[in-house]
Amino acid sequence: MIEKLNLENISLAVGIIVILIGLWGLLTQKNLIKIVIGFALFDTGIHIVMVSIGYIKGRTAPILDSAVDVNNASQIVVDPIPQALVLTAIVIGLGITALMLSYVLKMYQKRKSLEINNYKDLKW
Amino acid sequence: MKEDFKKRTVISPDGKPIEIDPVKDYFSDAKPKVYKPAHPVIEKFANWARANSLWVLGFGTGCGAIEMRPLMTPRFDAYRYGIQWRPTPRQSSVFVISGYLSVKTLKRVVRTYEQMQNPKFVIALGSCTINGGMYWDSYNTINRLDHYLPVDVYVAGCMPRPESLLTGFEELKKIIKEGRGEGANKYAENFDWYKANQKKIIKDWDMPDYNW
Amino acid sequence: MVGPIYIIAIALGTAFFLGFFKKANRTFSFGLMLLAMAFMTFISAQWLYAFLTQNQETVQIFTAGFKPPFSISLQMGFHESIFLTIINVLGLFSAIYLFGHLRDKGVNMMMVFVVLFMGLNVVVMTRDLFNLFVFLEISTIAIIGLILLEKKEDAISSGFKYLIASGIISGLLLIGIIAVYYYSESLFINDIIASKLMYVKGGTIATFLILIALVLELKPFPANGWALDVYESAHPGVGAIVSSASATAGIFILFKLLPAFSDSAYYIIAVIGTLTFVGSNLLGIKQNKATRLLGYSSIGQIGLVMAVIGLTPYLGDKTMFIAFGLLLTHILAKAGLFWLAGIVKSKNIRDWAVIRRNPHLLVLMGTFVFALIGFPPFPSFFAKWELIMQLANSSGMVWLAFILLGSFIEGIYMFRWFGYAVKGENKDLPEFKIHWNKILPAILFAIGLYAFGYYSSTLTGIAGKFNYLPLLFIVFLYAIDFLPVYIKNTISIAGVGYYLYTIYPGLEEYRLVFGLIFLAGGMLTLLAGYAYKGKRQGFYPLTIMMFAGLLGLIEAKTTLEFFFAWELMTAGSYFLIIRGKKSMPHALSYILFSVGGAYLILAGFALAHIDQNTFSLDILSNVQYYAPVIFTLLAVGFMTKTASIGLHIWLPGAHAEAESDVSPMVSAILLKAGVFGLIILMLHMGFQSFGNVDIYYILAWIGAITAVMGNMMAAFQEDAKRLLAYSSIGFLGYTVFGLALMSHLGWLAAISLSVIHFMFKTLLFLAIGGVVWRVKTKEMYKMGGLIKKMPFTFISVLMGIIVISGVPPLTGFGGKWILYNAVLDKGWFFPAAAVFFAGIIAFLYCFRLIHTIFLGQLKDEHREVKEAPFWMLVPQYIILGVIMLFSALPNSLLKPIGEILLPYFPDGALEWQGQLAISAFGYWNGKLIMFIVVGIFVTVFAWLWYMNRNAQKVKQFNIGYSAERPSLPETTHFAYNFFAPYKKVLGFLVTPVISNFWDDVSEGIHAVADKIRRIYDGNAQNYALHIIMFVVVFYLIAFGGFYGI
Amino acid sequence: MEFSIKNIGYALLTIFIVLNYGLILQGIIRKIGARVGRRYGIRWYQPYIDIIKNYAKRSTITHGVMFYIAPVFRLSGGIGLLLFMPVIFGSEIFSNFSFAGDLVLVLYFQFFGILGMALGAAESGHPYSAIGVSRGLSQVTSFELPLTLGVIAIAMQYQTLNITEIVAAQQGGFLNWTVITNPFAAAAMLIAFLGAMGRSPFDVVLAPQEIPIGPPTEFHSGLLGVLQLNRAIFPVAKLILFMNLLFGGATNWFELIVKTFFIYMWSVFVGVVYPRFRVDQSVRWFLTVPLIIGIIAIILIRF
Repeated sequence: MIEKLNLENISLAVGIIVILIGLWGLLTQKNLIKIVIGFALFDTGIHIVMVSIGYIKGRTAPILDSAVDVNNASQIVVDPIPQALVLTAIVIGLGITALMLSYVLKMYQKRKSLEINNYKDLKW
Repeated sequence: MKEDFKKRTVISPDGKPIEIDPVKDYFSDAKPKVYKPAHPVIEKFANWARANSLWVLGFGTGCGAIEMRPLMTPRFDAYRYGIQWRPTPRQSSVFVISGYLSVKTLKRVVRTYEQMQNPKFVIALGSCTINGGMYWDSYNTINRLDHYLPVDVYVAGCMPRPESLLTGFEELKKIIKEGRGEGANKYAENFDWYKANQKKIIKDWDMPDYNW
Repeated sequence: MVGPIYIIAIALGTAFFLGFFKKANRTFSFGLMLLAMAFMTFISAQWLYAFLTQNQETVQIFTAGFKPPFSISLQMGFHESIFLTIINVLGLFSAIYLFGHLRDKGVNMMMVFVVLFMGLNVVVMTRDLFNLFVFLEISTIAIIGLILLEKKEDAISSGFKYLIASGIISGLLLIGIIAVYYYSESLFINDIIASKLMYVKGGTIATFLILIALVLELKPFPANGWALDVYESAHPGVGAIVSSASATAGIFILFKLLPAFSDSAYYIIAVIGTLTFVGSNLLGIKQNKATRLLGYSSIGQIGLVMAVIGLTPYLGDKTMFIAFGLLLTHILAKAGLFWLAGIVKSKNIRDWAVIRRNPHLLVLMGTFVFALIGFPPFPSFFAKWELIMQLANSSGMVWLAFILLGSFIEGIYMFRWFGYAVKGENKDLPEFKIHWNKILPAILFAIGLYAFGYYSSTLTGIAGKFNYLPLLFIVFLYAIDFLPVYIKNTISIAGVGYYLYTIYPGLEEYRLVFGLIFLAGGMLTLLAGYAYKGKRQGFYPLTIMMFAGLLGLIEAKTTLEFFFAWELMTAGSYFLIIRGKKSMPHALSYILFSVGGAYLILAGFALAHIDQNTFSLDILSNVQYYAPVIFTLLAVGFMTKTASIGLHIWLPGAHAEAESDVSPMVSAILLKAGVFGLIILMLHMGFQSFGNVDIYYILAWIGAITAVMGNMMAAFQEDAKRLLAYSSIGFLGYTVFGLALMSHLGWLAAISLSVIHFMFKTLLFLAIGGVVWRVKTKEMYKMGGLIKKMPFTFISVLMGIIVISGVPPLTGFGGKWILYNAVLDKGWFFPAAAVFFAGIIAFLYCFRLIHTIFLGQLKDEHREVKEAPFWMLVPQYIILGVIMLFSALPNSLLKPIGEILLPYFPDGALEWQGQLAISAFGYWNGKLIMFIVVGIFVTVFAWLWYMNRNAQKVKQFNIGYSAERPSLPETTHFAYNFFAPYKKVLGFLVTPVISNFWDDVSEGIHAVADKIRRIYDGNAQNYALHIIMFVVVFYLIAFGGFYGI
Repeated sequence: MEFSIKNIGYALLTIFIVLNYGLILQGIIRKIGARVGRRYGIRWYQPYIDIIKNYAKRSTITHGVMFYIAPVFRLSGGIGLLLFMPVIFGSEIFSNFSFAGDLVLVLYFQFFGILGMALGAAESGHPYSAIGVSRGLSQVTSFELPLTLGVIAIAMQYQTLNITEIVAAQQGGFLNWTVITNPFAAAAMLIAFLGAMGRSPFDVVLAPQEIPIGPPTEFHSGLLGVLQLNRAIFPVAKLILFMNLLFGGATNWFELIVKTFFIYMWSVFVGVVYPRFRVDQSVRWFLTVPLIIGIIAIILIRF
């Protein structure tokens, strides 16, 4: 049990917990802003999960600088691809969050309400 | 009822208005015709058949109607004399008018009589048809039937018993056999006179002159 | 050749460049954008062309100079090129369609638009999983951006729902991607496929996540509420893009990644797809907002395509054909419908009646609707055909059933909608304007549907065999629709006549009989068309469509051709029926029964096709499995057309409300198609039984009960045309009974009755049609005494009813006589007694028909009515001539039919001695009877006439009326509820049990749909919850049952 | 057999005999009815006089062509029915045109007159005519069902629809008559026969006072005369049909007269005993008891 409790697993668990918190917020909060925050948390959790999956025990960040020698970089850095992916994902997540917020803004402008239950005109 | 016989305008399916004059459009306005008897030999035979096949239309205008029914019963049994009852004027040859005629019923009697086919015979039953009887000065009955229709046989009495009626039928048979039963032709020949008399009594004349 | 990478380059460049034109000339910006879209289209089309014609190899494009997995790679293969072309063409036309919109909203929207299509292009081409994710997100963001830029309130709230939903989905996808990467250590799709992840521990869940995310992108039922809201509220142009372009890309992703999943993924996809197809369509039937309706339909159609992909194991190498056929139809038709929705601007489907102000729009709408349902000649027809055939062939019966069910339900709301458009009340509705840029794409897409339909038919191999000449004739008639009636009528008659002339030598046996009924009958009834004035827009193409279908049936050599023709005929007759005045609900029930019947026929053909390598109709005589089931399916299918009891409720309304000369077409001619189908079926399949139960005995009873009930209903009708319609039901009952006897005489009776029914029903419907034409009412009790106004029509009706009632000497008696002999031969006395009882009941309605209309009292309004139009009388009298001929010389009709039947039923044929027919039981000499009867009649008449030559003619009120006189013709005409005492006794038989049953079924379905659709309560969070629950449920199903582990 | 000019002569002879027999039968039956009612009743030759009288009427009116043609239809129907049957078994002369068609022809030809009469009656425009026709047709349809069942049973029994052969099969003593050999079919048909004869209790069609004799209410003079001729011929034709089917036919006129008289008496007996049924009552009745008997007849013949 204890040996499982290493860094990657902890971060993985944290990531999943953050995802769940985010989902909880997304599904239960009635305030549009809070929903967006929930989504942001959900997104962040996913990023954490991604990073922790790419982690290889005892290695360093995949940044070629003085600490990492180019020649043996592949032995001492963690897998760089998840990191790259996360960066992209963060950008996209940002985009979506921004779009959400602009939507919230528009919605508020139109109806002066942040209550999600007020936006149920379309149904069935 | 009466409104139904006034002129009216209806819209045809094409949307055009049409004038309807019910009395003219729905009733034939032809005059009655005089039908000459056929060759005497044939006519004699025909008259024999007519006399022995008296199809009676009973018109129960007055109290006399009650005297007609017993003729069908076992007691009087008029069938054995070739007298039978028909429910429609079209098929009847003898018109039995049983009693006084009010102005209202006269109209019906005239109409019915005219709907019967030539040759046709009329038996007038009871004194009222002869001179009005006890109603002779009534405001609402006619006095003498043969001013309005050609009557072949009058059966007097108030009321005459069924036996008298049977006698009347026998009399009628004799008349027919002798070729004197030409009431229908007489009516046609003197049509204007009869109509004038009828119209004198019937004020609201709202039918064609001759009811085919 | 321009490299595919330039698509991205151009799109990005244009988007970037457009930014400089912020405030400048918007039209110019739009032109630039359009140019970019056109160039993108050109590139993809060019590749497609290369793949199609020049044996082009699939090309891999590597970016940044590395090979995968170290770089992102794009692939341009045959499938990619097809999808790209579709997407880009759609983009191009969407852009054209949105011209005004984009120009008004400005450059920002144009940029987003271009980016959207760039995203979709990359999604199709990329071979890198993460890149796929990125561009999927980009296109999603772009769509949501488009919605946002519209600045409409409800659109915005729906966009927000979309955002939430797509956020969750992309989260799932992202986790899936990283997990896949974790196990396969590559993002290159080819590597992932090669690594066979699902067999690696933990890899299953990774692929499951990807799979479920991709499926969720396709808006599966019921996790799709957000999509519906978007469809409903977005600009229809955007809706078209979401429905068509995004969905196309989504399908392609699924298709692309399919090899990466385990085989059981197929199963999951198929289940979800089918569930979506049925579920979404079911919920759609309660919908009355057009765009949302289209949303339901879109989701359903994509579900169907998904199902097809999932059913690959069943479909084998036909999958691509089927999927493309369905997808292409969906894209073209759905985009077209969304665009029409943008033009018409009516929210409620009831208000779509406004579309008829421009009939050509209606033609477009009809094209799209019929394409969606899968009518010929559209690609979906061929795709559905192959789908069903393959499913049956590989024992996918449950799938088959559900897919047909879903299609049927879709038909319900689609045809209802179309019905409102064709027949709804269109006064007081707002005007709409048509801009060329809005209508052009829809027209081109409609043309595309036809073109691809033809192309599909060449792929299935019937193009060469099927006769497209009539279809071209339809197009020609549509083109000359502006001409006056008499020209078009002449051309139509000439066309039908010419066709009859050309095919006549090739027709044999019963095909000849029915060919003559269909085509010669068609020409006859068309003659009545000369009575019409003006243009009669749309009538002739539709009529010819029906006749084209009918003659297709005659010419069909294969099941596919037969079904093609069957559907064509159904469509044509539907249009003809819906032309009638109050025929909207009746046309709907007609088309639904027809479509339902057609699906049964389809299923029957499919089952018959199992283990047979040809589509020839002969496969029916060589059925390998399920023979009784096939027989039942086909028989029930055909009996929807013969309107047998239980399936008849569409008929009375449809025939009664149709136009005067359409009624004979749909009644006298069209119903024979069902008889023809039954004949083919019975000839090929022979005796069938379920265990000990002889199906034919059941059929005989069905025929008998149909006959009794049809005639009984007819006797109690007040509406003349309805009466005739019920009479048709009854008469077809005799025919079905005769066929069910399966003996020489039974068939002789059935086929000769079919011919006779054609004649007298044409006669009567035309005659009554002529009366209705003049008096403008169908209620019999409102007519009366018309004999004096319409003596010629009266004579036709008189002859017609004498034929119906089977009284000698006219030809109807022949049918009765043969039927008697056939029954004695066969021994099924109880159904036979019912049939003869029905024959007697026919007297009731026959008399009523002629009495209430022609005899009795003439009404005020009809005093100046004229005889029916000359051209209505012409066909009637031609038929009368034929009837008299057949009556006097019965062997001229019966002998050839008997000879046709000899090869099939050699025993029990009639022996002919001149006109004397001798059977095992009796004999009958039609000519002699005719002479004797006419002789007696003429003698008596002459004598009576001599006797009464001087009769006084009187008028209608000169009747002995109990010393009174009639007052009004209305109160003197005994007509209403004519058989009141009869009704008192037997009225319980005609309580509309069957109509009520179908009403209840329909109401039940609607109620269920209404209940279920309440889950779409409009709350974004609930929608999100649906998605999560969907994932959980499918996770449980997948890992609890059959997926991988 | 081929048609030859002789046949016309034979046919006229048959019609003549049957007409006279029919008229006398009518008179006698009415006389019998009167005697049941304790009257003397009409003279036996009264029907002759009535017909002569009607032809001797001088005037006629017409409501239109169909009104005129109806009696023609009616009489043609009666004469045709008669001529399509073999009247005397074994006699070429009195088999008339039975070679033109079989039992089915005879069954359906009955309707020729009914239909024509209904049309003519309706043409008169009289509502009572139409009411009468409505009643008549309702009744016809209902008794036709047991009749059909009976006919099918008989045709099955003798394996033929040829009336001559059916009669031939019944020769050789009354034990061979259908009424003995196939009692249920005979019962069903004889009950239907009551309806076909239109006597009480099934005579509401012609209710004299309620709807003045129904369909023919407007007919008169010569037109009525034609109908009267038919009323003499048509019942006899029907009697001959039932005689042929159920009672072994007749080999000479005497046998025919005896048999048909007693068959007629069956309906007369019922008629003088039972009061009138309303139409709905008679329809209901025909579709219960006789129908069940008919079904039993079929079941018996089938198994």
